[in-house]
Amino acid sequence: MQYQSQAVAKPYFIAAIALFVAQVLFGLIMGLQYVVGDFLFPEIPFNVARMVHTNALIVWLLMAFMGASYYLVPEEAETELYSPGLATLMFWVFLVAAALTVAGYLLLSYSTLAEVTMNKLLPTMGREFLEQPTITKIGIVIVALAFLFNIGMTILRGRKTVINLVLLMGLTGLAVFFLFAFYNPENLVLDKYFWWWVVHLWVEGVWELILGAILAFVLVKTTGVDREVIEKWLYVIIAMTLITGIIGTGHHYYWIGAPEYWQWWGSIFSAMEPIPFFMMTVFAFNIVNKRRRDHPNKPAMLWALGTAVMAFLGAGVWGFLHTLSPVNYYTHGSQITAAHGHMAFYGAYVMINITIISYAMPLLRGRNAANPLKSQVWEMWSFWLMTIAMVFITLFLTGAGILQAYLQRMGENPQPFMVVQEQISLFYWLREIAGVIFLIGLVVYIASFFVGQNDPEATTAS
Amino acid sequence: MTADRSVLPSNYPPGDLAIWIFILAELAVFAIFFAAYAFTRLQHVALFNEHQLTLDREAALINTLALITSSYFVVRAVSAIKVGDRRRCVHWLLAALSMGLLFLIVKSVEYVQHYSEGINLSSNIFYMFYLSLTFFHFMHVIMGMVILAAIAVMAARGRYSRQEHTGVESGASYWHMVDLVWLILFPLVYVMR
Amino acid sequence: MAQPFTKIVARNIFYGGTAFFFLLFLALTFDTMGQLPQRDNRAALTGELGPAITKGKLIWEENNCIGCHTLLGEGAYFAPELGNVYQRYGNSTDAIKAFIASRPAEGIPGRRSMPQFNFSDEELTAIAEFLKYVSEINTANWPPNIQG
Amino acid sequence: MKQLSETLGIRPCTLVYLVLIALSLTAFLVGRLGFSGLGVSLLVLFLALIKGQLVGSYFMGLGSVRGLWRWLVFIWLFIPGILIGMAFTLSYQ
Repeated sequence: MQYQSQAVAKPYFIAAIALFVAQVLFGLIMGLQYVVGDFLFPEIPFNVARMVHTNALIVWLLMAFMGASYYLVPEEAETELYSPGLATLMFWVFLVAAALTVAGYLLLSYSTLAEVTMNKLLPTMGREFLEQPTITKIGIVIVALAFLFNIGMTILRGRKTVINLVLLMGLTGLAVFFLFAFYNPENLVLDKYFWWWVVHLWVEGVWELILGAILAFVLVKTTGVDREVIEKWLYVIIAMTLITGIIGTGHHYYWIGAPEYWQWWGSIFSAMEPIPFFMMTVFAFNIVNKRRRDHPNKPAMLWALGTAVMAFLGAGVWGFLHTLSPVNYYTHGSQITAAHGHMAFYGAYVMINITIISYAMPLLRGRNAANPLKSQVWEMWSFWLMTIAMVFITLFLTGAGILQAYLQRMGENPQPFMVVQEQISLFYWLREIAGVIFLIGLVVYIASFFVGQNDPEATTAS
Repeated sequence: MTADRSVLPSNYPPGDLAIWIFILAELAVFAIFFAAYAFTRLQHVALFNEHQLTLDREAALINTLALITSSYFVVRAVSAIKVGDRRRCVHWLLAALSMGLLFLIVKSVEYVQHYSEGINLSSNIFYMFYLSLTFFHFMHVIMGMVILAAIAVMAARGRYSRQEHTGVESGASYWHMVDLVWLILFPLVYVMR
Repeated sequence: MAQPFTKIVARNIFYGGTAFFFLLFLALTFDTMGQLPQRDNRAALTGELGPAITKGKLIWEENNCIGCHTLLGEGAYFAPELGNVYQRYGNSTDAIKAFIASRPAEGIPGRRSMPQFNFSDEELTAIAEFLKYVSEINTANWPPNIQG
Repeated sequence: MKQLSETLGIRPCTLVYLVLIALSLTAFLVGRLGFSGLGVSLLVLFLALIKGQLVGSYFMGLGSVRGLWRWLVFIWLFIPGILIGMAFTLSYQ
């Protein structure tokens, strides 16, 4: 750690991992409800579990993005953070807001929560991923603005590297597009059309700038490859991302009432969306092969390469599987979508955040470069457990989805939704087992922070 | 050194690698669009043939000639900077830009005509393709002109020389790509039936 | 001689390409906004039942229906698609109302069950009218069949 | 000396330019005179591919490049060209 103020990143990372645990636990509850329909009913109905699952994901990813920014921006800018106090304050504001919101989900019925938070004044609740009460949304905007101000001022007064600029653009875009969460017209088609400006333009747009910047930072630090090389490829990759991804939004406009030309525009451009992910994979492996030194933090490197591969598989390949409109006609809103969602979020955003946590945490905990060997071994085990479990979750959901599309939408005698769900329950059981393995991986991951802490720090032979 | 390069085969195309990656991506999109046009037409031959006749072929011919000519002017601009003649380089670029402008004007007149007839992307599948392809290309002409204009300004300010003129070559390559796409688009959409 | 590849050109392509495609996206959005009135069944919103539909959408949102169901294919995949439920229930708002009102409060043993929301008749009507309005949006023939 | 080689360098491009103009006028006349039919369509397509190749080789300068880059425009023309040709041929079946 080169700057004192980088330390504010630590609570963000810890809270992020805690929320990650909550996310996975509620995921397991939902997974079980898929096959044991009355599990925890009516105490925790499926919709509540799902809200906690998805909202915890979003909040922990945002927390980790913020932690990553607080860690890497001062180091890149070569100056202390503009206001560490503000960063810490915002951490608590964000954490309390998130905790209160989750408590609201679990303790109150959703309609009561809507009433208590006066949703009727500015109705924004009850839309997928944007279930937070309006007041929480306003809180998110305030935290985001304070965060951007803090980061922006730091970058302004320090060295302006490409990594910092790309990160800042991504974070600014994140804040700007979130504003569409407040637009909720009574016209459902308009509602859905602009809802995607938050969701798609986040995950297939500006978030990828953040991903690219964090990945580039970790590669610069761990491989010692010339920054100039990494930065120009970063530009090319994010350029391709936005070139394909912005019009690629069209793949969400096929069946929600928008004009039918979106089927062509959306199909053509989103068919190209795997390209930037493929470039990222090739780029990451090339940089690692050209490394000038062997960094003692092996797990960080593993997570970085894992991100590049799994983002390509989850976002690129699994996205392409059902993005062409003639295919999507049968797979839209099926378990195929769930399969893609799981691997894409894990591969792109969960893994990049663990990458930066893996790189930064040993330094934040006062080590020179890396954890002791034993801790590293545990962490690498957790990598394989979680990643392989996620691959299987994805495969089982894909199997479920293919069968679902066939039985419910394509066969001779299309069958009702619930009848089909019964028939594919085997896949849901298998998915749940894979989910349990994922949880074990997560436990191993958390344990890796505690094992062998008194051992000497790992070093490389060179 | 410079002369060697024009005689001996080089390993790389003229211009910056980044612009070539961009060109590759653009060409891929257009290629998919062209194939999609051809195969969609297969299912609606009568409709495509009927509405193709409503297009203005004279305007398209003028535009074809304008783009080919501007491409040629850009070749002259590159060749001028290669011998270090900045002034002529700028003049050729301005000439190319004026041809680009001609294209934009002619195409805009066509669009105004369509608009007054109430034709839009949702009129039918032929107009969907016609408008999508030509408008996407239209935006590329604007983009190419912005690049050429930027290069002309930098050339005028003396940023390029006989030794270092990668920027001119990059812009030229992009502009030729815009021309190249139109060379296929024109017969495919306006002529072939 | 090596291929020139500079950060400045890469950066300019990023800025230029992003601006280009965002403008194109805005242009297509502009056209879409012009076309939506022919497709999105907005006449229903200004019609006699407009207030009921608006209220139905609010009830839909404030009970987090999207947390289990899909609507036009978007939402959770735990419970049936509702974009065409009006047609699936024989073009009857009453059938929709009856189904929602009859859910057992303690669920169905071993099976997925919709919670009992204790809606008033007026609220039930609002939801049913909202779902009817949704079912009349032009969705390019999606879903493929009545099962959703 | 260098001046001369550069002057020579432009001459093929000028020639190519004139050929491109001539081919464009041909394609236009085919449409204008109302010729139609599969043969005519494929001829127009073929002329367009030739034009594209000329632009690629001479204007873009790929003709004097070694390796895969040399074939970039050719491949780009070839694949859509085959597909378009196929689709038009099928439309006459």
